[in-house]
Amino acid sequence: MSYFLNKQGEIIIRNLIDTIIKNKEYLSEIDGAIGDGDHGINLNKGFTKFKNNKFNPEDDFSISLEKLGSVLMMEIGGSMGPLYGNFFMKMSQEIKGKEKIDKKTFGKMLNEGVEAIQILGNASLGDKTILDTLIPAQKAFKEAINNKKKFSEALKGLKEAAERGKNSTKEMVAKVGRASRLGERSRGVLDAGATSCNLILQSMADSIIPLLKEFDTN
Amino acid sequence: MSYFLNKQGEIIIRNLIDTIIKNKEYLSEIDGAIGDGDHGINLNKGFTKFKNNKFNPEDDFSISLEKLGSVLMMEIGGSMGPLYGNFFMKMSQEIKGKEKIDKKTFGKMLNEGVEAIQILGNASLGDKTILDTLIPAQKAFKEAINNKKKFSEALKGLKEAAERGKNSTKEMVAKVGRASRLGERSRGVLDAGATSCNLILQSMADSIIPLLKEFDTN
Amino acid sequence: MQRIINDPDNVVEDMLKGYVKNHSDLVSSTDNPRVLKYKSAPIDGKVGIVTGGGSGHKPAFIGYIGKNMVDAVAVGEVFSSPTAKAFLDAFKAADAGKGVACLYGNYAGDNMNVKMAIQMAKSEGIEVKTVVANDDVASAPKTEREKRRGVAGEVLMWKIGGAKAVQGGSLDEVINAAQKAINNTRSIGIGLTSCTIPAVGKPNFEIPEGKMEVGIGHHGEPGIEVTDLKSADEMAKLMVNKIIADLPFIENDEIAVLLSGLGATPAMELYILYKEIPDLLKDKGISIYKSYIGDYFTSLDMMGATLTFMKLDEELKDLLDMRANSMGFKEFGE
Amino acid sequence: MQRIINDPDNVVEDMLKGYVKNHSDLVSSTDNPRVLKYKSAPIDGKVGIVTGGGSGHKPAFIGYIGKNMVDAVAVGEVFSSPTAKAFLDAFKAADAGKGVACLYGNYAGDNMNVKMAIQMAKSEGIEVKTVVANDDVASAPKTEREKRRGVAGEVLMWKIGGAKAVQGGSLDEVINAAQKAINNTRSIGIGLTSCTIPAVGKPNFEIPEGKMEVGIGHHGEPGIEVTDLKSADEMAKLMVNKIIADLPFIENDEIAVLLSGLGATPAMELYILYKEIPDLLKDKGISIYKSYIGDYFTSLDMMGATLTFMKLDEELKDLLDMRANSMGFKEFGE
Ligand SMILES: Nc1ncnc2c1ncn2[C@@H]1O[C@H](COP(=O)(O)OP(=O)(O)O)[C@@H](O)[C@H]1O
Ligand SMILES: Nc1ncnc2c1ncn2[C@@H]1O[C@H](COP(=O)(O)OP(=O)(O)O)[C@@H](O)[C@H]1O
Ligand SMILES: [Mg+2]
Ligand SMILES: [Mg+2]
Ligand SMILES: [Mg+2]
Ligand SMILES: [Mg+2]
Repeated sequence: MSYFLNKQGEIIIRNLIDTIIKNKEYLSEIDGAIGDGDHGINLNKGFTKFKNNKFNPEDDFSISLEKLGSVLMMEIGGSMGPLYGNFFMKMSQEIKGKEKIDKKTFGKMLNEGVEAIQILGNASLGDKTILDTLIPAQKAFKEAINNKKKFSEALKGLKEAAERGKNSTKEMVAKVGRASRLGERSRGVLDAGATSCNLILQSMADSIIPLLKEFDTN
Repeated sequence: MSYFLNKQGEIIIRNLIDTIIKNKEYLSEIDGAIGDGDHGINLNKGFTKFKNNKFNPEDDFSISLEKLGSVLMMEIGGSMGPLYGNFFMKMSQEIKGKEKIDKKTFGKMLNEGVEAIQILGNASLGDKTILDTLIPAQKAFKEAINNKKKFSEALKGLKEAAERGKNSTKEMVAKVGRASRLGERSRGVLDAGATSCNLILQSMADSIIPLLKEFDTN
Repeated sequence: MQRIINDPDNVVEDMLKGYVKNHSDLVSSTDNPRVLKYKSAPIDGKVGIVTGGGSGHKPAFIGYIGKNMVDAVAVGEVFSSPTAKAFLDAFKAADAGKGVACLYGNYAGDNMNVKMAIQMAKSEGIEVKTVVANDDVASAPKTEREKRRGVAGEVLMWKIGGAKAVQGGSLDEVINAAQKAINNTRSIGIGLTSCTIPAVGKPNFEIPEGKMEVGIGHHGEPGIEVTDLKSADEMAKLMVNKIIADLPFIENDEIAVLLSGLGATPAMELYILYKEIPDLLKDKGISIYKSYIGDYFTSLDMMGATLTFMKLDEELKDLLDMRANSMGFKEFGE
Repeated sequence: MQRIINDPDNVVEDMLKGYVKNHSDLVSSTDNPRVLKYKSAPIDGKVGIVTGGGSGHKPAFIGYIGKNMVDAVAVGEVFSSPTAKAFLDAFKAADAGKGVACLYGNYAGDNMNVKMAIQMAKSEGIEVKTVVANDDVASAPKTEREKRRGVAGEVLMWKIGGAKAVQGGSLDEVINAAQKAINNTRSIGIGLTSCTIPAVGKPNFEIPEGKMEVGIGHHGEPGIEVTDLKSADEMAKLMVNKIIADLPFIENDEIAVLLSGLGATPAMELYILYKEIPDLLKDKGISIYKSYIGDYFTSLDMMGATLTFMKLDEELKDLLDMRANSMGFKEFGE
């Protein structure tokens, strides 16, 4: 059974921070097409605040996720603050105090995170939001482990589904958030939140997969 | 010595009213180029009010001029109300109670009217205002009678000078009123007030000249 | 973008600095730069009144901090909800031990951040209850009132809630009064132009010249329809009819009227829009107890207006009569 | 032109109707549809305070009718002086036998119509004296102060004159106080956009995108210069420097500050503009006794602001402290 260790969180978190900071402009550009062009700025503000004031390389994955979530939730405001904030905090709670994180645990983390966003944001699949990346990714991961796929395989499935999910938002009409103002005119461009969510999931999976090798007995 | 009678005022006033009403659109159009496009509307409002509420065909020239001036002065507001209002009222005062109006008297009427506008409006020749029609017309009339020209000849001189004066505003830069905002850009179009003033003087002269014939012994 | 700003990313900070400097007789800053409070808050024995929301709606929200109105406000970025921490700190600034009434609008971000803040306040022993304004009839059908946005009716909710608190009402009594106020309140907006978030630098959306958007939201949320620009009298009629049909307001009702500009509307035009409203109401047997006209709840530099009616009973009249002193709501005493 | 109006030629009538309907607690109409008066005017034993001017400057002029301010106002067409008759009728509406102080701006049409009206009032036995506001430093050099226009400083002139009259001042005392107020007052405006007279339907003039006009007048009268659009802080500095150099305001002066939007300026931006002003003054040793921020004197839908300083002495402070209640100037009592 593969797993990675809670105490290996540093590298996952570092990569995640780098990903957001690196894509700040790109995400804002996407948001600019049908939103107000600040999605990258908003996320960058939160992740940078976390990096500079709260991030401790000694912290395990759970504690870092909790701190990250708390900074986003408390200090970013808007909708993204509480949505991503809750997402990370709820994922953290699932692994609090655990030594090892296996595919079943990771699946639960995902479930908790997705549920938090759904409860808080009240959006549905197809509304052109982060959920259009998140729900297919979560589903793909779940199916993979139901089909007894290895952790790393399941993560690859998640990656593919997230990418597909993100791309699917291009043809959607926005139903919630700022872009819903545009109705039909919101069609034809990617959703900014779905794009950032895909980046987050890709980065996490890419960080975790190499960690799994070390313990892979399957 | 030619003259016309104070009691012959009706026809002069009627023609004056008709002239303003007929030229309402034209005057507003000129004002629109460098002003706010209401000069014709403003004058039309005043002359129509006078026509409907105050004009009595029995009134002599002096009384009609006073009533017209008073309506303009009291009820039109802006700058044109008091300027044209005073103009007509001061002209009226000069002939109050007089039976005959000869060229000397008419010259005094003009002087009084022009002076009233100058005192009240504080503008000078060349400022692109009604004075650029009025002052040359007044001067031409004065010179003509100084040169012993007949009343009708003097009125013809006034007409020519008024027309020339009006046209001279085309190349002027506005110094007072709304159009002064434009500076150099006010050059190249006629001044609305100078145009209405020309119409007023032309109408008056054209009405008076045929009246003079009847009494012309010169 | 012809605007009076410094760094477009700092408009909220800059505005708050200017605001505190000018209104030091009314407000003070707090440890949280995104929270302002009434200088006398927390007031012993009084339920605290808190609100908050995105910036760009001046006088809302900080303009209602003051005597007999709001005790503390959480301030967000332009058109973006304040943080949960700002709401939490506003609760703390307002709480005198009698609990806090958080009276706010029904926007996704605000709902989430208030929810988080309340959880945290609870763990710190502060009791917070909420009323969520949903007066905008254009934002959802009547059968889904819980989805409707809060617009200028919030101002009347704050006034009523604030007055009830000053009268010594318990937290539940304050909440009930504010809830009654908003239950009795309906609004509708008409937008004639878009508005520009300074940090974005281009108009948020578009309304073509010669058109107007009926039912537009305070951030440009889509309305019911885009029609040809109507005369002021026709706009008044349209707005009155949409509002009174919804509650519905009926014969013999007494109401408060609030007509607010959206930011770039000359005051002259608000009075022109108001002209027909008393007569339209009279025709339906509805009488105006009080009317307020001005910029009460705006959307940056949007051109347009919102109309709000609140149906009054004796309690609401009594509460409405309590004079308030804030930047947005100033009432002269004898 | 995206505006809330009916017939563009009737905006003034329509506005007045709406105004009277909403402010019936403060104003009444008179026999002259272009004259509004304070509902309690004429007030026994008090000098009457009258002003007037073109429309489109709301709250000016009718917005200052009320308790302890203006008794009657002559109302003109948009950006056009009221008639002499309107001024005359306003004098009549305000006169309680103690004479009338006509406190107005220095515009050609107003000067002429007031002059005519005073002549007529005299023949009816009403004594009228005038103070002509000339606070706009940008409108003529200091050596020709008599040519300068009156702008937002007029509001402070009305407040001071109104207070003096309520204190029981004689006509000469009221005139002296108002004259002192305006002698001590300096203003400057910055325009960022043009404005559109509804009946004209196109912008009155043009300010190119990215530019601003320093010293612009209330009707778009040309300013001192058109420069690149500056930051709010730089605008504040420029305005403060122009004003204080003119009187000049000097160390240890105590002043009142009035920062007014020009009609389409979001309130947020007025506070941003204000932010640096107290510090700039402090640097010169000048202290702020009171500051007022809002739409006090506007120019239809123009974007921009005017800044006004009034140097205070004990008399002016005392008069400024008298609370007024009007639409434009509302002060809360305890
Ligand atoms: N209720 C919601 N549930 C999930 N995602 C949402 C919701 N509302 C908005 N979003 C996401 O938020 C993104 C915009 O985020 P951001 O630009 O940071 O905030 P804002 O819209 O306030 O400027 C959208 O692209 C969308 O994916
Ligand atoms: N001080 C003045 N003296 C003489 N004529 C003037 C003066 N000011 C303005 N005018 C005249 O007034 C005319 C404009 O009149 P009108 O359009 O009726 O008024 P407004 O400018 O108020 O719209 C100008 O064309 C000019 O001839
Ligand atoms: Mg945003
Ligand atoms: Mg955004
Ligand atoms: Mg005009
Ligand atoms: Mg004109």
